[in-house]
Amino acid sequence: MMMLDAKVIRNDFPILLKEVHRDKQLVYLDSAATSQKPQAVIEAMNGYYRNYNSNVHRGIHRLSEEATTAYEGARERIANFINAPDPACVIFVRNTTEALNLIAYSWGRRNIGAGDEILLTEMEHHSNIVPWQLLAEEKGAVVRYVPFTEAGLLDLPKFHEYLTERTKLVSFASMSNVFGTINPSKEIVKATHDIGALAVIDGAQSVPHLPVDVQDFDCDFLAFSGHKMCGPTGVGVLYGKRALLEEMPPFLGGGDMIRRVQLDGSTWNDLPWKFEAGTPGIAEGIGLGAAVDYLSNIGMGAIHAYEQFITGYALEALSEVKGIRVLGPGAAQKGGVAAFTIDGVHPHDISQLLDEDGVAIRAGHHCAMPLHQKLSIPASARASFYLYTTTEDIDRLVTGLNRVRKVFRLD
Amino acid sequence: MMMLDAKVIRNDFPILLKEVHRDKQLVYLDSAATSQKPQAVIEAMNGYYRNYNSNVHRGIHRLSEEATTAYEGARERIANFINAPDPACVIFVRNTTEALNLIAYSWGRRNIGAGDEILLTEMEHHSNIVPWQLLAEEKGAVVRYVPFTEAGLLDLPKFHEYLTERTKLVSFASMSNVFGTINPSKEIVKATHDIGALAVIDGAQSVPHLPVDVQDFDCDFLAFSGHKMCGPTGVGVLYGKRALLEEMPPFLGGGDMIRRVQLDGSTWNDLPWKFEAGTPGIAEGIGLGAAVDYLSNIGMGAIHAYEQFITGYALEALSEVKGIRVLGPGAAQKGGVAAFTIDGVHPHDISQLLDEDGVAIRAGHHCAMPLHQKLSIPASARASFYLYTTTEDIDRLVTGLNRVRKVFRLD
Amino acid sequence: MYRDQIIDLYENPLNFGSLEPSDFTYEEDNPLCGDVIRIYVRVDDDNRIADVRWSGVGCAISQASASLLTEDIKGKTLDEIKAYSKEDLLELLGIQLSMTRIKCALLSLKVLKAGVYGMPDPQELRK
Amino acid sequence: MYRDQIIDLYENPLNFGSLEPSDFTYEEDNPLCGDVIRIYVRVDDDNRIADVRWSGVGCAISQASASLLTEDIKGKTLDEIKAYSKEDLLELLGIQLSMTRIKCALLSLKVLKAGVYGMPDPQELRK
Ligand SMILES: Cc1ncc(COP(=O)(O)O)c(C=O)c1O
Ligand SMILES: Cc1ncc(COP(=O)(O)O)c(C=O)c1O
Repeated sequence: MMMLDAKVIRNDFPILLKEVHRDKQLVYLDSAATSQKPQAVIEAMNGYYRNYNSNVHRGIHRLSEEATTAYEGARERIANFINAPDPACVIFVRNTTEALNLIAYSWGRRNIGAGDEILLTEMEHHSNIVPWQLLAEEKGAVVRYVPFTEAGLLDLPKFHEYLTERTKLVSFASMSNVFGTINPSKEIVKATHDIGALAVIDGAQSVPHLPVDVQDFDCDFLAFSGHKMCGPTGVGVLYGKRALLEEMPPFLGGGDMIRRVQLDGSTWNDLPWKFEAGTPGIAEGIGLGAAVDYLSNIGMGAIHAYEQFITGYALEALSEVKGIRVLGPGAAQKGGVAAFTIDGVHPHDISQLLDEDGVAIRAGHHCAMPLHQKLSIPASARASFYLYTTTEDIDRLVTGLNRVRKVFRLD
Repeated sequence: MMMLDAKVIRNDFPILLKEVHRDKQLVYLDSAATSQKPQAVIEAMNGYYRNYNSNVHRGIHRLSEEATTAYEGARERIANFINAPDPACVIFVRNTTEALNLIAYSWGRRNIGAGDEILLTEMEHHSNIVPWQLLAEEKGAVVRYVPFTEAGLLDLPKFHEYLTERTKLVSFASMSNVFGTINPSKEIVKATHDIGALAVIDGAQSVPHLPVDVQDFDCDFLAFSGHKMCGPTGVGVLYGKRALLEEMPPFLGGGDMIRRVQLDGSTWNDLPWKFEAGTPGIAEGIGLGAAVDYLSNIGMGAIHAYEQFITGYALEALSEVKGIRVLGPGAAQKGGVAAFTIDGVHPHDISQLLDEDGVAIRAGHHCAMPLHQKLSIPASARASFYLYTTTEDIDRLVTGLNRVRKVFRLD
Repeated sequence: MYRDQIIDLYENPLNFGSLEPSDFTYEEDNPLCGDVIRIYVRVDDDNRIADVRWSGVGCAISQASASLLTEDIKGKTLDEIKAYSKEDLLELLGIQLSMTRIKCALLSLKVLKAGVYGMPDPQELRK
Repeated sequence: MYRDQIIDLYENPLNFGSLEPSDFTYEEDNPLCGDVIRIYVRVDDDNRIADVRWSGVGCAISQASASLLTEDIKGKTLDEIKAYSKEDLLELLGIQLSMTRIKCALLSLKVLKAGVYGMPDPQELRK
């Protein structure tokens, strides 16, 4: 496999040619929050709006058929992308957050009872915590959190210890958005199934960056967002095993998800539409289809390999910055994320000063307050990488950080 | 007020210049399903993706600030568009359907109990029926339906009769998507409030076509979809009175909607973000802002006036087609919708044959099965109009319908 | 798409009506368009279709397809019906159909197969 | 944005510490960034701020703003505090701030006002 050339790839992304600040080109190191979009994705949506914009599924005229074919075709390609056995298992939602809430409302309210346990980890994103807290509160269930180690890895012995016959559901990020830790999904799913519980994977960070195969993982559900994987905002995916989705009650009620509506009750449409109430994000689904084509053309293996290279390069370069502490494990166990703190400067101030140099990173808790609380830090700065991140980007980050130290008189 | 010139307006809509079928230009008469999008809306989203694509709210770098300003600015303009007292009362959702489900889940599950009544009408769209059926089933409440008259008008005496102290919620479309009937929103809301119930307006059809003023209507909630009002797919709005929204529990849990997450529980963000979990449809919100600008520039009064003209023209022209029956009231009480049947031809066949002529209408139950059941027809054909519909479009429809009669040997 | 034959069959359907008694009967609808088809089948001692009738309402495509299908299956064994494919029926219709309309065209076959496989009749279930 | 004065105040904050006893004290945080500020106020017989201290952690902007605010309000009456506007404080800071950072800059004022208006202390409530 030849390593991909990020410099060539950048030409696909109109925004990366932009000058943010006077004559400085954008160094975008915030892809874990949302990725940039290649021209092909923008054009796919424009094509829909300019050439065949129409509502889907119910129309007999040409535009509606074109739109339906494109929208359902996108679903098929997305199903292939994660190796789902059947496009009917791919439900379009707004984002990872909605996907997880859908599970909590539809599967959870029917299957979780008083005293049942839902097992999460301490490195979860709020979107994989709050829906379960709300569910547990309603049902009198208990949410437990598997801790992470000093190194920012999941504490696997503790995970196995916490997994008991009370556990009904395990939900975890296959890649952490702060540590970057790549968790052993297959092992976690297997152990979860061994005790008869369901396994949910929050793939918001993994699906954009690693090859993900739902049949290999054998997970019951997988949630991810289009906007983090070169796709548009406003669309995400819930994958679920067919048998589970079949028996789950609907989540949102309305047009398209019904088979028949009568005044005294209704019956539901087939999968996947049972879970897609109302006019869906049509342009967004089509855009995500184009994103998946774009990523597949390059190859997820190649993307992952490149990100390991760039992450290694970044960790090496950052280690030269005085007073820096990079959170999480070393490059080998981590995706393209480097969250860090610098003694004596608040992450907000780091981010603000870097912005003056045209370098975009994120500062805050990255929707992972429990992780930060555990580390006893109020916030961190985070640089995150993608297939278009170059070593020059990293160099500009490091130069910027050294300037931050200077402004704060730390040298 | 000068009447708007649909022929000039068409130049704003790239798709309307398209040739659908051989040399025939598109006659798009399916705007009640989804409207076409002006160039300004498409460009607003492209501008975001090409120039300042970034996640909102939490970033300190320039792109994130630009994106946040644009997204929140769109919210403000949308608030103005419906005369909401405060942008915090405008919650971005995916579509009308999600907005109505949000009310049912968040307000409904806390406030509706066994024996309580939810009052709808027989002309509702499935999206304003199924969420309430699901809620009623969960809570042991009762859904009742105000009938419509022969003329396709709401039976107001019946409405007042059905409104009792058991009624906790009244939810109705201010404009029907089949009859086109414009319901007397203010009167309905007032009577609803008089007995102490809440009033929800399904504005999916009215907000795109009529001036809507939530303070004048005094409704408690208003739901509408971007894609039907020149905006993108994947975005809609729930407006709610501030006091209600404040006391409602959150709907979806996750990033952005929280103030603080701890392992043992969480607290919520301020309005409107309390109800916007996860990364929102950023491009879509911005696109809807551009749509609202576009519509406001032309003026909703002018649009409504023009649609009354074109609807009158259409009803007149259609009445010349033999065997036709147009559903619903006359032009004076109706928005730009003409649903009809032709004796001896199934609506599907009508739509298919019109499509060969480049004329796009819709055939089916238009997500209003109860309405069709009441009329004892399995389906209807529906032509619907918008600010870009011309008298030529109507003429081509009528020519097409006469051809349908010929193919089906009805003459 | 609307060949004369389709319109002919829409005007003068084949095997339209009911069979009382029948060996099995089944009805289903396509709620999205409101098409409904019921099929009545009588089977002989060799498990062959001895007689068949259908009734229902719907578009020209679904109606013509019901006429063509019922005509084609007379004399076929139940096993042959089980092996009867969507393509067989679409070929019989002989017109190019879009995704939405294919559902109309295949409704009669769906009803027939469900009957053969002995599905509970949704009409009965509802009672 | 980072004028020397801001960095000076970040390194050497004014009125940093606590007052025991105080007439009122209040703490709040901005959970989005993890900034926390607690203010302690002593009031004299004329309802004027006799003494004030603050403690907390956060970014240079929130810290500098707390220093400047506490310095500015000494000797002011409680009514004057109530009338103290966001603009007053932002002017004192004298730098252009983006939306996100304005929240940092105004945290100290928010805490002070809540204290003056006698809000229940969230720290106390949590106990
Ligand atoms: C009256 C009415 N209500 C609700 C809806 C549902 O809108 P959406 O599909 O955008 O959720 C529609 C549109 O089809 C409608 O016409
Ligand atoms: C691990 C993880 N889970 C969930 C989410 C939520 O994704 P979204 O905001 O697209 O719903 C994110 C993104 O912020 C994430 O990184």
